[in-house]
Amino acid sequence: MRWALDPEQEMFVEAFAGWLERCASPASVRRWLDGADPSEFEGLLAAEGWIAVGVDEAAGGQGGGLLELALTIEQLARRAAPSSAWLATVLALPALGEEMIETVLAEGRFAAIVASANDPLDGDTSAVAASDGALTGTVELVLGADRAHLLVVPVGSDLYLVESSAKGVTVSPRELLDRSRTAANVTLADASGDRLARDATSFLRAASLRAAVLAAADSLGAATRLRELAVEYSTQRTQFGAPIGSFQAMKHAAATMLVNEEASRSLAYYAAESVENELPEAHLHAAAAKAQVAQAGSDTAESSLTMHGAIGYTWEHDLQLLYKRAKLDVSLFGAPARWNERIADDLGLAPDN
Amino acid sequence: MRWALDPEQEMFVEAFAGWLERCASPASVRRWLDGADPSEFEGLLAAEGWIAVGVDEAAGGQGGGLLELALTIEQLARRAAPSSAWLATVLALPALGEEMIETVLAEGRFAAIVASANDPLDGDTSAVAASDGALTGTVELVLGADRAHLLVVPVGSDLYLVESSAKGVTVSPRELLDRSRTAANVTLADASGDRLARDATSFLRAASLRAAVLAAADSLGAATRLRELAVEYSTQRTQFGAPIGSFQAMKHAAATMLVNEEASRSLAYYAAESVENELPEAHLHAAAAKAQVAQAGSDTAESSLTMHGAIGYTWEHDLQLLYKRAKLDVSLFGAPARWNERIADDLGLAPDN
Amino acid sequence: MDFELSEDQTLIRDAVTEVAARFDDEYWMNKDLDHEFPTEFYNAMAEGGWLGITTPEEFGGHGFGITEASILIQAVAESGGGMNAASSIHLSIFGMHPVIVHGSHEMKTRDLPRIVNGDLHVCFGVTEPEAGLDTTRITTFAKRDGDHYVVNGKKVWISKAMESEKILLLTRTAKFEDSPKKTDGLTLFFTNLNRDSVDVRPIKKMGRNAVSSNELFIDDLHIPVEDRIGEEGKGFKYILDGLNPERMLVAAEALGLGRAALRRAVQYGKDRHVFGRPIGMNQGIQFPLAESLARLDAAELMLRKATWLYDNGLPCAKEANMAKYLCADAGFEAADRALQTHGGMGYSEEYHVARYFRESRLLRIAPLSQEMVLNYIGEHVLGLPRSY
Amino acid sequence: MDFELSEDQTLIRDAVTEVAARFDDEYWMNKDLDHEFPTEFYNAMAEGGWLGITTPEEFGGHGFGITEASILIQAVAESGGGMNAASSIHLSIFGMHPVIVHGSHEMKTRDLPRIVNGDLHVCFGVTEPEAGLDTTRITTFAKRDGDHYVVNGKKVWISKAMESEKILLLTRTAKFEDSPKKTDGLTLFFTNLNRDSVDVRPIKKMGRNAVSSNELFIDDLHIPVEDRIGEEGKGFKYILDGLNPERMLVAAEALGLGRAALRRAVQYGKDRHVFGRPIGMNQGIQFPLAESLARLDAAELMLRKATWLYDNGLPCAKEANMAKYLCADAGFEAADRALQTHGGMGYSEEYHVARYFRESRLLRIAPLSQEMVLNYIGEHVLGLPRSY
Repeated sequence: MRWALDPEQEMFVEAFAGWLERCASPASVRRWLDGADPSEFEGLLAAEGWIAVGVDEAAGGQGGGLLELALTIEQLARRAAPSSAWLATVLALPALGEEMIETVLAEGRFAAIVASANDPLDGDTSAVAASDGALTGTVELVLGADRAHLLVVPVGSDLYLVESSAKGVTVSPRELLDRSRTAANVTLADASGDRLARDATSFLRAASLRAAVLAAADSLGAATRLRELAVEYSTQRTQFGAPIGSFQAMKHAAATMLVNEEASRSLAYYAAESVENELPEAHLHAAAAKAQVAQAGSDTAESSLTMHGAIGYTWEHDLQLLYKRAKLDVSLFGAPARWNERIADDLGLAPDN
Repeated sequence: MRWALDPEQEMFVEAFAGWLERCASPASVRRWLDGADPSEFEGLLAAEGWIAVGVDEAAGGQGGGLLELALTIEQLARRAAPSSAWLATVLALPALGEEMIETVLAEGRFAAIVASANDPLDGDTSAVAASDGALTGTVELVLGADRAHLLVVPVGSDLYLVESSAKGVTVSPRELLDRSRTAANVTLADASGDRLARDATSFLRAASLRAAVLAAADSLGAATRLRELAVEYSTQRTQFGAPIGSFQAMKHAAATMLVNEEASRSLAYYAAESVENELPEAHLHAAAAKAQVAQAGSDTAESSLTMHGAIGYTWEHDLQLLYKRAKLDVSLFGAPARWNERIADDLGLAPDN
Repeated sequence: MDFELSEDQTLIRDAVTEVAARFDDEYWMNKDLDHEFPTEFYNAMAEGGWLGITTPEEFGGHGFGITEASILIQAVAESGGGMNAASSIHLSIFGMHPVIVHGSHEMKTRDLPRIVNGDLHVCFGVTEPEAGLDTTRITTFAKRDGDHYVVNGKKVWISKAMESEKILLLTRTAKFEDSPKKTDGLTLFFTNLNRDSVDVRPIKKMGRNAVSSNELFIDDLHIPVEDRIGEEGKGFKYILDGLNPERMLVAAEALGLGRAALRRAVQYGKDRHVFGRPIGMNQGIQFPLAESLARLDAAELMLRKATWLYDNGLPCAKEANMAKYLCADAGFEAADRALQTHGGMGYSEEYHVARYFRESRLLRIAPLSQEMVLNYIGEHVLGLPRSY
Repeated sequence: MDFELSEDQTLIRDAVTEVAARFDDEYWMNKDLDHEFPTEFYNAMAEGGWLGITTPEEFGGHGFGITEASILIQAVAESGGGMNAASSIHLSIFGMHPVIVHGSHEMKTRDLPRIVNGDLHVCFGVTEPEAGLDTTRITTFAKRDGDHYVVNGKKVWISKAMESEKILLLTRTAKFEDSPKKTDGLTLFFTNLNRDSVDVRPIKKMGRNAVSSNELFIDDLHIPVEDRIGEEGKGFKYILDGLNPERMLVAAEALGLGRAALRRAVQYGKDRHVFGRPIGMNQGIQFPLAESLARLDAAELMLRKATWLYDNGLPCAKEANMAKYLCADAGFEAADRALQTHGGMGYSEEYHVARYFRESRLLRIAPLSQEMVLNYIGEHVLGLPRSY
């Protein structure tokens, strides 16, 4: 039984964190977010191969599985770095054949699954209809669609690949409170698409679990940084003649953050491996990670803001970036309530009254 | 990485569950609990060697580690079976030498660490003083002390072994709402004890982590059964012309129980292995398991009772046994707040104001 | 607006508190453990004239409203008597409402003065195992036979039936499927709980053990026509009248229980020293207790508003439901925190907070679950579609 | 007891609601995004005479109490204007209290009518970066020099300073360490916010962006003696007077915001259909909204009690603190649930509930954290030892 990351994974985290330290300084992140233009960073992620993590080496990837992807997004979130292009692409790639993946990666292009980021990715697939390879329909709030060159469009039990620059494709960006992620509405009007070989149902099922795990890992990364900021602040700030970290309520809050973080790490990594290895209860593990880790991240965000007081509410403080990131992760790819509905169905309870 | 119990562990669980099925029927459990006399069951546990789980084969044990102990108590809790003698003994045994352990097991005797079950076991050790091997002092609410033949008494940084039948030893049982566990106040008045070779500090430190993990596993077992009962009931009971399981609030409650249970299982088992292998962050894993699993178990108890309505409040229904068990597990060996204090200290926050 | 209690209300609260204080926590603990009706307490309340607080003066009572009744029952629960104390007198306090409003003059003259003086114990026979929360689904049937009815059926969760001479009994005189509206065909009686025809079996339960909860097996119970309340088939309507006041009384009980628990927790927080300082100095202990006080106080204001509306003849269903929800919630939370303040030790039979905890947990389930209150608010106040 | 609003109060609520309704959510969204003071709204309130609701009639106001002021500010927030609307007029509504009670007749004659007619914008300069919640620790110093004071120091979180002509400024005229009691030596002024001596720098923040929050760097600001309020060294006492009403107003704002969020969530729950039925039919959506309504209503009752006590000259600190806690809590919870009702989409700038959420979160931190309220209740109401 392996109770820590293996040395290769540790080296990977170290390398990626080091790279982020150099290439995604707080000032740069600010610039990308405030300017609403993450393309510089996205380009770097692609050019340096970080987007090829989790892809087989045979397909031009870096190898590794869902756990490595989780480790990647955890680090991205920790810095509130722009992540939609990366996340959308790693979720969409498995829909493509090996050869195509290799091409996409080589060209530094991004992809996205055309499904609402509000729901588990394997929801309703009837929004878009196909007629002789011409696709028509609208899907709202697609994560990273505004960044994607390629759109993977579910149509019933089929998948189509559509160039986002193709005729009949309209991508309308949406404004999220969390500026480190972007989303858009995608409207297809007789847009031409190529039918892919993969079955939509099984692909989306797997994608929904992978997405849940990655949203959890994202929340974990944000929570880690939120905890660090809070602890740091509480040792420095004094009130009533004592560092605020000496007040019991603050101590409990800080300890609870850390305990939640440890629990979240176990849950998120375990779920990553469970989904990767297709364990029979992988869907429960993914749902548990999504629900509990994202909730813990949201709680940590609240606690960290409370510990900071008004200073945490300022625009200049990094806390707000992480706060919003952790909050979005709760609903990203399906709020806990949505996952609960599916699990309830599995439990053999009666259908809705 | 091992993502399920290994075959040997699975066989162990199966064997123990089967044994409980035969030897601890619901009717028998009722008899032991209502009669406040668990000795029949305790005798069986000892006679059949279940109390030797987690003890090296060299010392006459069955082998296995903390994970196997966690699996054992999970099954015990699932049936609300009397567990104090077993739990107190497996926690106390490591204080004794191999030879002594072998003797204790062979004779079917029970032991207990004389420390308050309200707190982490490595708390204050100044309640009892020693003078020439004669011990004096009182410790309240010692789990299983009323069942123990041997008392392991911390005195400063030393450990003493005291026969509970010795002169000067008074053991006064306390009544707990949860009748499947028992506790007692232990008063020593010039009671003679043998100093043990083990250092109290390191022993209690390890014992406190083991105890936290086992309390978590206990809660997990109770929660599993509480979930099963709730789901079963909700498919049978109708209200307003429909099975109550068709109401959305019930579905969400049931799904949340299951998700919590999966998360709890990961956390508890992971913590068991972490503590067993003395990982650097084992104390965080134990604290996380204690806090989160016991809280989830308590939440499941509330939900299950809510789903049952008034029937769950009756004495005849097994729910009340499991409800009380899950509730006690929250404070057993230290409520989350107590563990948080320690973790806050580790975080480098200022001492209490 | 005016947030002050009237002089009468203050007097009632203080006087009842004084009577209840004669029965300490030990008394209630022992009654609970022994499953024994608190006769001494009941008699003291009767002697003080408190059982007739809402009974009209012409029948020996004080003729006060639900405001005063709720103040009384809260004080009783808050004394530490909790649900055992409250349930022993609950029905006498306001349960006779259908009799007072719809009963015959003979019935009122015969029975009400005996309720006021404590001589007549009564219970309320509505709930049935299969009907659950949906009262119209009861099946206990009263078949008219000349000058009497013959009743057969089964009731469950009938508080104090063991100790009661009479029962307010809801039956069907027309089957559910034969009734034009599902609320039609129900008929209410106030009659002797004749043990020859009714087998009363107490249900053992987790808490509130001084007052029995019972199953009733009714086998050819003969009820004279004159024991019928009002018209045949109108029973549901008569019961409905009392629904909101019932919620208010339950709210008051939950509130009193929560305050009793909080009081003990605060005292323990001051008295118990660890590492040389009172544990109440810890924010981890202090903050939850402070918050509980705020929630109890707010819930009490909602209760006061509800009773004020009712006593002034104004619509009060929204406030009655909210009061039940908020008081049951705040009361349980306070009891839970009191338990935690006492450490795991609070979870021991020896401590009174464990009793408060068990009792306050019951109030979130019965007589009306919190979820049903939320259903009501969601549907009837927020105007959202019915969800069940 | 009496739970009905007076005729005046109902009129005020309805009339203010009518004025505020002229400014829709789009208006507020744009003001918020553009970081632009809501001048049109402010002027409409001034024209309606609402800025003088608590100003004595002799100075052009209505002379109402904090009850009416809180009803007004709640209606303003509840309209959807939220904290942007409330903060634009907050100080005019009740902030002049120290001037009204302790100011010279000249000051009152000169300034109050201009506040009522909207001509004079004011801000409140108390908080400092190093002092935090402990006001006595401020260090901005006013040194007497003949007929004026020379002031130096730094203030932070001064709402509306950008837009204000005058400031109510708290200073020290004796250092903390030289003062016999820590509350001594503080002096309050009402004076021009002279930009030559005060550098006002807005702080960018997560929400409530239509009204600025500012840092003030005060460098040799000369204040004439006649701009001093009351006596030298008594400033803390004058501020203290206003503490409870301030809490009540903040509570009212939080409450209004919560109701605005709940209204939107309920509407969305009715309008939004998934799988052919409104999402509000789901108990997972409906129950949390129903519970939020109950909590908002209960918090409102506590607020009403607090303002009633204050207006009747009765002690009200307990209720003022509880009202702040309960309203801020229920308001944030409602906003959070509204967001969840809207799905993740609620977490988009395009939806107004996201604005409510950001604003209501602020009210749990400032001007007084929830934790400080719990400290107050724990120590001063429950009688537990001080924990910090």
